[in-house]
Amino acid sequence: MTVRVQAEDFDVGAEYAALTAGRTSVGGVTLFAGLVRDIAGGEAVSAMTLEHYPGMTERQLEAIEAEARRRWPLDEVLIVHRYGRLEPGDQIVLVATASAHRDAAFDSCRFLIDWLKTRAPFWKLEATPGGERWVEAKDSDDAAAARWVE
Amino acid sequence: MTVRVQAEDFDVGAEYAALTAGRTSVGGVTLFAGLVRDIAGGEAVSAMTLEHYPGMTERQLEAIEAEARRRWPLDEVLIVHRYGRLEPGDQIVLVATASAHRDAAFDSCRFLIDWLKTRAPFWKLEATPGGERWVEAKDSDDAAAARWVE
Amino acid sequence: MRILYFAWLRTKIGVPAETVELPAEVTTVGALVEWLKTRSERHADALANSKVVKVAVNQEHVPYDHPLSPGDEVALFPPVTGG
Amino acid sequence: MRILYFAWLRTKIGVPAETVELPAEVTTVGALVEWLKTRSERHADALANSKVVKVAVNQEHVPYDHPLSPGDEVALFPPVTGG
Repeated sequence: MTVRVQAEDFDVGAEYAALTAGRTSVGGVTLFAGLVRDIAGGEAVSAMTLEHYPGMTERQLEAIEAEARRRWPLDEVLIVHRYGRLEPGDQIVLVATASAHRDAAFDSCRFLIDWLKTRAPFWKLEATPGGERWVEAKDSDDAAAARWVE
Repeated sequence: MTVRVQAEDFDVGAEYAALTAGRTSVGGVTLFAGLVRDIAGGEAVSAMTLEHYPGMTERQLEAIEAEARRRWPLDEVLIVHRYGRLEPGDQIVLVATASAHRDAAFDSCRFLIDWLKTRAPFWKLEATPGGERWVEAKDSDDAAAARWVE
Repeated sequence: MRILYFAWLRTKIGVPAETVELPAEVTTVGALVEWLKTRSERHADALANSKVVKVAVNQEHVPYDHPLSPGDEVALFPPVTGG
Repeated sequence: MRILYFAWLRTKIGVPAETVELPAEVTTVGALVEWLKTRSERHADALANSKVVKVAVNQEHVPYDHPLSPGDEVALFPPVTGG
């Protein structure tokens, strides 16, 4: 299972080790971890709560994984995304790809996070000194995803 | 110290943890690990020996790190490169960047590995059934590095 | 038909889900959103700007001209902000 | 002047380093490479194709028109293949 949606934290070192264990065909692993920042839009953030759409989330992440595997020759793909209440410094998401070739590993990893950001049904609620606010979608995320439209 | 040249293996999980420990300003970490493949240019590879130019290697890697920090707003940069005898599946190189922003983390990480591949004085000697052979530089690596020329 | 709401659509409308009986003339996602607006002031307020009301049918993103079938699971939500 | 060799330049020439007394007219990296070719058949063979002979002076990559100064540390090597 290479797509996981969970409340629990994840261990980047263990996930990386699992991606490469016993493999001698992998030339490169690219990994991206997203974390909760203590500031957003100029305001202090004390906590972030991630809501998601159970069922659709897994389905969309699996579709994103399948699309990455269709586009690049990948030995392994991993997507782990958390939901629930998180604090600054906490890990939110991990995407990683292993391939014989570095370009494939880099491009596919960036594709995963760019597409995930515009397709996976997650919503962030930030707690700030001014109260709670739902994070607004960014045009820059749409632009990043648009790079990958075939 | 964020540049290391060593014969010993490295622990990706521990390095990742050190990059993010105690930080709440980091929004994303991108990490690339290069490994020894058991096949290259269609031939089986039983071992790879990395020669380098002590002194110049550290100097060039530090220059590459400085250039990355000049170009992108980075919280942390890490480059670890091994030398000596390695076997298929062994780790060769680790580059990682931590930034408030995902684009900066991705671009700078790829810049590090692309520039390293054309500037850091390392040479690979592969052991194959046909004997030992020095790996030839690839035009594709020059092209990858050329993307980053300002 | 089962309708799910997420994020600020859920908090504005006040319920995470509701089951509705659609009039026969409501056959597309766009028509459904228009019809839902008539259910209450909260619905009307939450759904006022359709640019920020996204729709999934059976857990797939769909455009407003997507047809509805009996038994569809329909979800309304703002643009996603994960990752 | 101290000259270092790496990778197949080292194995072809047969030594990892040597100290040479440069004639007065050898004032650039390019002239040095040409002059080194005259030292032995091994040197001539190793340095035959200057496209694949890269040079660093004082641990910095330099082009063939780079000037040499007394005390420089000069290294000759093939295109790098790390990473």
